[in-house]
Amino acid sequence: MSSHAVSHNDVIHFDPYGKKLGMWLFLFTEVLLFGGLFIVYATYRFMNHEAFHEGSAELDLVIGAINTVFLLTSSLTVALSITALQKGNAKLSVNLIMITILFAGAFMMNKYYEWTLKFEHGLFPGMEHYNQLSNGEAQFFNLYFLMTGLHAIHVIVGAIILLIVAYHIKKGNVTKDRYIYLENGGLYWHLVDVIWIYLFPLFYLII
Amino acid sequence: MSGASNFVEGVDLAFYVILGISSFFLVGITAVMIYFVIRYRKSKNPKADTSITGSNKLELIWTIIPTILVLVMFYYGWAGFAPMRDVPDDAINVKAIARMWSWTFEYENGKKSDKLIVPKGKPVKLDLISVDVNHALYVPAFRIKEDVIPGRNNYMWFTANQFGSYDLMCAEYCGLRHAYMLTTVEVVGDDEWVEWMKTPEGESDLDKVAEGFNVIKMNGCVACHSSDGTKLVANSFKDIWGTERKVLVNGEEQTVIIDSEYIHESIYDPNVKVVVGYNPGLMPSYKGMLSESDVNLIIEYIKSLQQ
Amino acid sequence: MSEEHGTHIVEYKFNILIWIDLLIFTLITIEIAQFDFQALTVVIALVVATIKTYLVGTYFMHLKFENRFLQAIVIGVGILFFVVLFFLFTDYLYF
Amino acid sequence: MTAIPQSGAYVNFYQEKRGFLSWLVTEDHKRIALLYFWAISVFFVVAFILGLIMRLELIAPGRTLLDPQTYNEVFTLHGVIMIFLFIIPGIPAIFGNFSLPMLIGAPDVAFPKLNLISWYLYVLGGILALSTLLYGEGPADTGWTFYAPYSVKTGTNVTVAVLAAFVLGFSSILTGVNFIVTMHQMRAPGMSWMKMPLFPWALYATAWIQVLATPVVGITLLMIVAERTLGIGLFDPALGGDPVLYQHLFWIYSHPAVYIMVLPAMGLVSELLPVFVKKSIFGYKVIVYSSLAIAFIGYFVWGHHMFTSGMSGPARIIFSVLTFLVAIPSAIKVFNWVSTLYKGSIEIRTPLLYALAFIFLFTIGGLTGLVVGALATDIHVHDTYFVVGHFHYVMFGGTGFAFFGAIHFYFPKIWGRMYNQKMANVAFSILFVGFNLVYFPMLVLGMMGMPRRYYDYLPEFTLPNQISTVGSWILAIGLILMITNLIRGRKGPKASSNPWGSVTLDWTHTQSPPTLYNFEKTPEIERGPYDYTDYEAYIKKNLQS
Repeated sequence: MSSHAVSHNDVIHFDPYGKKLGMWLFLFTEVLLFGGLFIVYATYRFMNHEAFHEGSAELDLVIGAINTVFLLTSSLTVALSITALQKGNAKLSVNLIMITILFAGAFMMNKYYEWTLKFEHGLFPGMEHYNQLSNGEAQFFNLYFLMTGLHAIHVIVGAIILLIVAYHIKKGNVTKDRYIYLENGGLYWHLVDVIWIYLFPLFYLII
Repeated sequence: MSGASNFVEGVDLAFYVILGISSFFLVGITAVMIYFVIRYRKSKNPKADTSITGSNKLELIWTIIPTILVLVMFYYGWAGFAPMRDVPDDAINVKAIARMWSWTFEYENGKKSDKLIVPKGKPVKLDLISVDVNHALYVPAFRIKEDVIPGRNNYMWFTANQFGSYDLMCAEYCGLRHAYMLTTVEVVGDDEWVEWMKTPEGESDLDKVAEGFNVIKMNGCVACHSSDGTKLVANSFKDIWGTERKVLVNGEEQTVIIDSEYIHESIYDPNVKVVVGYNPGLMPSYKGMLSESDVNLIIEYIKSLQQ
Repeated sequence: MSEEHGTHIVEYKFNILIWIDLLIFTLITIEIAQFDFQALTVVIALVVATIKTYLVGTYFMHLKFENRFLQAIVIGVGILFFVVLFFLFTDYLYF
Repeated sequence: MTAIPQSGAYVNFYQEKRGFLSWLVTEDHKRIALLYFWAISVFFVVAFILGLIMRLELIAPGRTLLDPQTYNEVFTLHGVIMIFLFIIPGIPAIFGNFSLPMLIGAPDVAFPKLNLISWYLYVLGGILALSTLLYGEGPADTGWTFYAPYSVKTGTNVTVAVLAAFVLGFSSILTGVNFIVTMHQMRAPGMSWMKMPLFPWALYATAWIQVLATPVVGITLLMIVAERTLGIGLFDPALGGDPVLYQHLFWIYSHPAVYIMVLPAMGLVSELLPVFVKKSIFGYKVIVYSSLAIAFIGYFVWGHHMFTSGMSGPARIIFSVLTFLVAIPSAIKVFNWVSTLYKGSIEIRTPLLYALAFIFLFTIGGLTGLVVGALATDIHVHDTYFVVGHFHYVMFGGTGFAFFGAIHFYFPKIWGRMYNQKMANVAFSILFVGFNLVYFPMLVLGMMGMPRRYYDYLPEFTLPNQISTVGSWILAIGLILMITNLIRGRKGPKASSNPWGSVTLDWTHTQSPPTLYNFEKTPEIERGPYDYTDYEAYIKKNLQS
């Protein structure tokens, strides 16, 4: 980038551990971003015990469970794609990422279907059924839409990140010896999974 | 007992302890700092003693002593505060209702007032109720303050120890007229209080004014009509009662007096007589939205803005 | 500096094993939720979720093969969050 | 050893590339620091003027200048700009960016591109915040705390203001991430953690708070946006929300944020003192640990902002105790700073004056903090002018004065020139006097019982308000004097590469202004950061070898 004798790459060394540390720090902010919502959830659940119970009953456990399996499996394929790249099998690595993204797509389809059902039942804020809910139950659905919505945004972002990484693996920028970008993409994806691991029982299971 | 309320002593003691210790440290630190700067200035001490890099003993001393001191301060702070949450069983219950931007006090027998009237020497418990946003009830002379939060049943109590009238303010920012959300606590004799409680009191004029203001606030009137003479999109309410205005009726100028009749007409049929210089069609009709009595309250409010 | 840090390769098989564990725990948590353990329901669900998180973090996210510092801050952040929640609930529990 | 040519034989970071565009795409930490410097300075002046307007309105009871709605918008905007656009980014983004890599012997920060992105986010946030002036019902009138449910109900542009704060939060987080990784990975060979200078240490503690606290307020502000746009009741009690929960969430960030604001200033003071005392800072390790302790304990004291909110008894007691505990590391720092002066060879120059003023003003700020930390006294002064006085002593008297001190200290490094030092001292004296005249009466007003955020006040509060307003004019004169002196200083006499005789890497191993990657050769660390034994020989050796 500089025509000067000392170029950027001479001075600033490529530092995979630094990049990984940076990624983890960023994940912490993501954890605490959701953390704020978990705090709100905990408080309102504490205040509206029964209503959350009723709200939870309205969610479809099967859809939630399928989505959990989708995300867990996509986490697996990302982990496998890192192993593949580390072993020098770039092609397999890309294919595994593509499978991950397919699962992300399936997750989003499922989510879309689930939200559509809620819309049809008029459970979105401002809709007819929602307006008849008790305050506590409305609070449950507020949090349901906010938290799964924010999570869905993260799924999309994660998929885009992985897609970019796959492109760079194909181009040969991310390789066996330089796989930190894939690892970081993977870290992000696993975080998305971890958050769902908590969202699932908190919304669908606690009867 | 000294002080206007039963809490003054405890709170002020905490103030003295904390401010006393603080002043001592502030003066000490500053004096030592200035002394060092003068004593060890370059012209007098050209070579610094670079062997000094710290002292574990000193660090230990100035960790332990401040720790003890802050715990002492905490104790006095807690001691002055603890009784504030401990309401005596025989306290008189009063509901303090806060709204943007006025106070109403409702007594056990249903009597309401816009000033808090309490007997001297008797504990009074206030149940804090907000009908809109956060407020805080603050009586500086009594050293008491507690937020009035909608949806939460906060409370506070005190015993007034001296006759007199004390300022009661809102201390939590609550919007446009936050600074005007003032009233007083009147501490009266026991007999006087009992007597006052017995007399059924019609709503005072002040109450009507406050309610009138509430009406114009709740219906959005304030967005266009100021109360302080500022010309917004419409006439200010200030100083208009009883004055003459030129209005346009079907394109012809007429002169009207701002009276009850004109205000009624302007609210229910706003575009018939528009004051010269203002655009017609901006104000919607409030027919069906504001009752006759609402309009009368507004009139009371407008009257109150007369200099 | 090269990729000396964390070149540990987690084998395919091992990853799949972890995945199977995760599925089993998912099944467990769903099954358990059918019974009503009163206040314990939430606790059990969260414990299972935390075990799953532990698996994902340790193996999928390679924390097991990272240095002490990274492991420590990850755990630290988890603890921090729960301490915050604890202090918050000193308000709500005793209200 | 690296040679530092004194003549123009080297290419400094200004000359490396030229043109306006080269600044907008730069990844050089020093240029980004300057980009921040100009942007932040502009916002500071804007918010300062808003403060003057408020003081003018309060010169007498009744209406003086503004109508109440405008006044409410002015104090909100003053708070939002000062907090989110000046104090939080001020020292880390300008002086942290500029000198952190140099202080640890690194060519740049770990993620230069990310650094530039942070700046763009900052500018975006700033523009969003100011844009609220232009449309709808005007800027937010909620106070910078955006307390629900008022912030949900008011018709003003709260949504955009809150989004601005959200964007600025992310700018802050990214800077924090960047700094932590930089300090972990890029310290020069030989610089162990315990040889790292104290300003980087303070930034390190700060960065952790930025990373771990900011997202909480981020999501809270997004909830306000959701509540306003979707009409749901997350915090509105009418719909089942709890306004106090909003306060909890807000202060879980915003109290640690107070330490984001003041820790870097403390680091700067620790950096400045040894230079002008010519001996090591007293108790280096203790200062390091106290920074970390403040960052850690500071995370759990947020409840003291809510002593009157109807919090439960145990919560009030726990938060009060923790608040007192967090005061101790700050006290320890003050004692160590004062002890640093002992048996020094003190040269009284402008940056030192600001550092000493910091110690004095921060001490007042800290001690008045004890009053608001104790339960009984807080009940009386909470939400009064006492609090306003207290935090201005910490934020302006502390951080602000450290900021000014840092400008005067790094001026020759940044621009390679020297300002008029006599004039700088005069400006300092006026600022110091003006400052105390503005804010000390506020402490008195608070004790008398005047609540804050009051457009109008009862007649008994008139005198202190008038003194305060007059003080604000003196403060303004001092500020104008300081700024003009600095602007003229850019055309002042050339400064040598180490005019203060400092022994830290940023002065000994680089030129003024530095080259693009700071050091010709990565410096090797042989001595502690504040080792002033035979410092003249040490500096000379580096100059010549």
